[in-house]
Amino acid sequence: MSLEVFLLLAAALFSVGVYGALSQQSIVMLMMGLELMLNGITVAAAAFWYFIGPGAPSDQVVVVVAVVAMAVEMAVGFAVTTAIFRARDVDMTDMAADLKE
Amino acid sequence: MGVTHRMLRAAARRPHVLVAAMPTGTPIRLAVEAQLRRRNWPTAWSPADADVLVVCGSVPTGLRTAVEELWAEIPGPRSRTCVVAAVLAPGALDAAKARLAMPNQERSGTPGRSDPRAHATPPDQMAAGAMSPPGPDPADRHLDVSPDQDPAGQGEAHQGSGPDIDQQGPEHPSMSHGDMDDGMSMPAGLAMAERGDDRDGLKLDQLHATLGPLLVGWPAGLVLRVTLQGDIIQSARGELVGAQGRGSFWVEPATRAMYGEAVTVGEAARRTAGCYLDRLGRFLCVAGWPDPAAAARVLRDDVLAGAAHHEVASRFAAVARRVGRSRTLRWMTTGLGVLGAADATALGVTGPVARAGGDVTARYRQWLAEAAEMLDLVDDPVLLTAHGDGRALGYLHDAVTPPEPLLAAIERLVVGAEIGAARLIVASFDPDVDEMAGHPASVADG
Amino acid sequence: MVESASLWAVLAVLPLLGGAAVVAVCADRALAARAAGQPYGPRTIAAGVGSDTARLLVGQRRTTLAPDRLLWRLGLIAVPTAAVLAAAVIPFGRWAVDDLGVGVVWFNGMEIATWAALWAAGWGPNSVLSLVGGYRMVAQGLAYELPHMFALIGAATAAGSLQVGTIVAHQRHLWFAVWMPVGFVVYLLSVLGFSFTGPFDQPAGVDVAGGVFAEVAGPDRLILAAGRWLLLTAGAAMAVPLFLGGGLGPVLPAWAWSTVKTFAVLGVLVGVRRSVPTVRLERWMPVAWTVLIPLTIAQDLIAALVAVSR
Amino acid sequence: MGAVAFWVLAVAAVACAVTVFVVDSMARATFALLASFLFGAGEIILLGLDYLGVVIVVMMIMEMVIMAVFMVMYMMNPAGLMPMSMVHNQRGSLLTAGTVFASLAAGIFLVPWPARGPHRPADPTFDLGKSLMGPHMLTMMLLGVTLFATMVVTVVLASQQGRYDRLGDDLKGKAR
Repeated sequence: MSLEVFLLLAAALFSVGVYGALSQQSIVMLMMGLELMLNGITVAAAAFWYFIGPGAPSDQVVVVVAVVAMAVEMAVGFAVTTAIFRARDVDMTDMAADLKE
Repeated sequence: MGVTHRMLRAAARRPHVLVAAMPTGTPIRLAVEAQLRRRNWPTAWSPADADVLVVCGSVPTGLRTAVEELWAEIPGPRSRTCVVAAVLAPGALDAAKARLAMPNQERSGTPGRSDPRAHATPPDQMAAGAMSPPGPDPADRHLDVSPDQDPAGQGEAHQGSGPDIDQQGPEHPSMSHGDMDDGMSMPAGLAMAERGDDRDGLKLDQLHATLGPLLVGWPAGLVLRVTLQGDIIQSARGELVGAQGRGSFWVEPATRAMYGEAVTVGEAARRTAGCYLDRLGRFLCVAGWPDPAAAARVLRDDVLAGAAHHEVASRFAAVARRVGRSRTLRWMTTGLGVLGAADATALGVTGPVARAGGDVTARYRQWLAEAAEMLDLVDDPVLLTAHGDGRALGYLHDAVTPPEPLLAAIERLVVGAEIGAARLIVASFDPDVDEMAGHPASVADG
Repeated sequence: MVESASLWAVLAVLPLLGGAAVVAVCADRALAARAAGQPYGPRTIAAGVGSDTARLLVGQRRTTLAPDRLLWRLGLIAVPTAAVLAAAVIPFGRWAVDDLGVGVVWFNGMEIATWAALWAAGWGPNSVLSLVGGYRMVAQGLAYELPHMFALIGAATAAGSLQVGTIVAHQRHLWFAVWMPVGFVVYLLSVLGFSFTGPFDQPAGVDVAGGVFAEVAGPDRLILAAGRWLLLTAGAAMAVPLFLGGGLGPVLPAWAWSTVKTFAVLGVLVGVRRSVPTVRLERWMPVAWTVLIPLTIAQDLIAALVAVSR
Repeated sequence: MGAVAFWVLAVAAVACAVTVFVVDSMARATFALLASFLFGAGEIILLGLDYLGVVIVVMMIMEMVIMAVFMVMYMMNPAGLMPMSMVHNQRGSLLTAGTVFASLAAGIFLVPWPARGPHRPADPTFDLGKSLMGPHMLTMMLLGVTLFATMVVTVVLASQQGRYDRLGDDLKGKAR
């Protein structure tokens, strides 16, 4: 185990998340991509804490912030989806964009 | 073989029984329930948990489909029996148990059925048989799966697919004759859901489901077709199936008296008290309170068997106190299914529901009060004749009232209720199909 | 105080937990039989449990149209698994499988796993009643979870540790149940909640023909039913170190005290289960959020003040 | 032992992450995402951060169950019974993701990380708590405020009714 392999794992999770966030039409699926990106960030922060940080808890705080960010992102995401769904009856980003016109 | 055989024997020692109550089968159901209690056989809540299907009473045309579907959903080893008279209950149960212990019984399907494989096909998507799907014919439902295909194989075919009950449009064509090539390919014969307005303005998916006619604690012969969004009922259409116009078991002594037979007040009161206790038992069962429900059933059987007033009065008082004073039960039922006296009159509702004139709480308390009054009369030797005290006769007679107005009230009150609340509302009305006036048996065939 | 036993102790968890669960099942059935006027001697009850187990073992599994078999099975198996994993941090007298530094959070996590498990178990069979049962578990979880967490936090705050062994050690003089009664009661309620038992059995309610149980038969049903009782037992066992001083007590050895207290809590829970009708979630949710949450927060505040002043 | 655990968890985490966007069924996608998080949490526990690992387990199970509920509610075809494609710009996305991964990987191996070597403080949970209540108090407060704001905003966004609608027009009615 070394810092590099942990970061590689984090990068892989992040990249899969990027793919999801870019490719998915459904808002909910898109949020799954975002969550995966944050998952990568938590793993990276934990690895930094273990291998680099001189016992400083800052990296742990980053993990906490990432977890909170996930919760907030999900809550806001669902609220927005609900609002759009009610108003426009769609749950797709493309259609939501079309509605602007 | 030895171990399997012994396990089957051990398993069959205490089979779980699914009781399918038919209209006009009330005395048979009571006999079966008493037998089950004596034998210490548990009752099942759904076909998945059942070993033995006991049909109480002859099956009217309108319920044949539902019974067959229920049977098809029971996993093996299993056996079924139809009890057509109360005295036959012990023998029928014995026979059903004996069949259950036979090795390989479940592999050969039901004795006496022409096509055993029909039972090996996976049951339909609707739960519990109780929720019998509104499709026209149960056989059609199995057309999607060829009988030669075993259940596991069917699962392979849909590997990677998940369920979605929200999307079952029961009216989809593939339900009525498996024409899968019709339009879009519907996986597993399930259609996409329709959508409809809901209370949050979200227009979510709708599901058309059927409550009854064979649910635990459900009034025999009542079918409630509901549109669900989530577990909220958006609309309900009821139907009373299997009426034969013979009159309810619960008012039979009073009816005989009206025809001039010599019937004592005690006999009629006994029957009426039994009616309230039976209702209470089923209501408490639906309310998730099995112990007082069991106590009410024991009491009911004792009262109907002719126990003297002093034998049952204190036990009834204990049950009534426990149920009547339960804060939790009151908390769960207050404000549920409110039918005021004026509304009751407008709908033509009579009997205990009208006298209670309120919510579910008011109704079960009304039963408790009236059951107590009736229990005071059980030893009354005075003859009850049509020429006697007319008021008393009417009173003894109207614990069970014509079910159509009750059904109308149910249809109105369950809208907006969650399934659990709706079950309580239905149990608190408890329409009795047998009191449907002068309906020929053919009405039922819907 | 509490030692982490070596890993072989994992093997002891299931028999111990299972044994206690079987006793609880028997007690429950005896109460039911008594109410129905049936014989309820120990032999009758034990024979009933035995034949019920046999029939589930030889019974066929059930299949439905277009099930999500993977999630269904995973959900069913996850229920007993979560119970056993949760029990890993519970000290039995002086031993626990692993007295984790974050034992309380671990227990909480395993208990929450039952939400996912039951939702999947309800979703799997593609059936109305089952799915309603699964959704009810999620709603129930949302109702009991916050009060439950605050109750756990109360015990952890008072001991200044998330480690179960340390929490026990802090009750040397006075049980937390004595001066944190609100937390204790709320904890017991949430045990009934996460084991979908007793008044909180709507996910498996009779009104939906057994809910998550509606479509499971044979060995699957045995797994789910066993998981339910194991969860109840694990919850009861965890109440002992959290609020009742764990294995602390005079005369008897620690393991005996743990056993006695666990059975006492189990007895109370089974008694409540039999004597209260089902609590419907639409009525329970407002109470849980508007009454229990403030109460437990106030309880935590007191715990914090006590911990700080010490 | 540790290395084996790392690789098993890592492969499982990435495999589940990919599965999220492969399966048709929304329920399975959600549970695959949950599995990915659980394996990620396993890695974090492997690094000695027990508390954070278990907290991620707790949080993610709750989040994903709620997510599953919303998925089923809003998606047209939540069970994936009817195969349909719900992606746009798949090529570009794949390309972007690949580029991101390549550049991150390059960075990981090119950056000369300070080699302090692995270390474990006695009680990382205690460290975290102390820093959140001490030097990082501001972060903690911000998180708190953010969460509170989120609650308010989401309720306002998602709710159709005003605050008093449930009371009816006369403001006297009882909540449903």
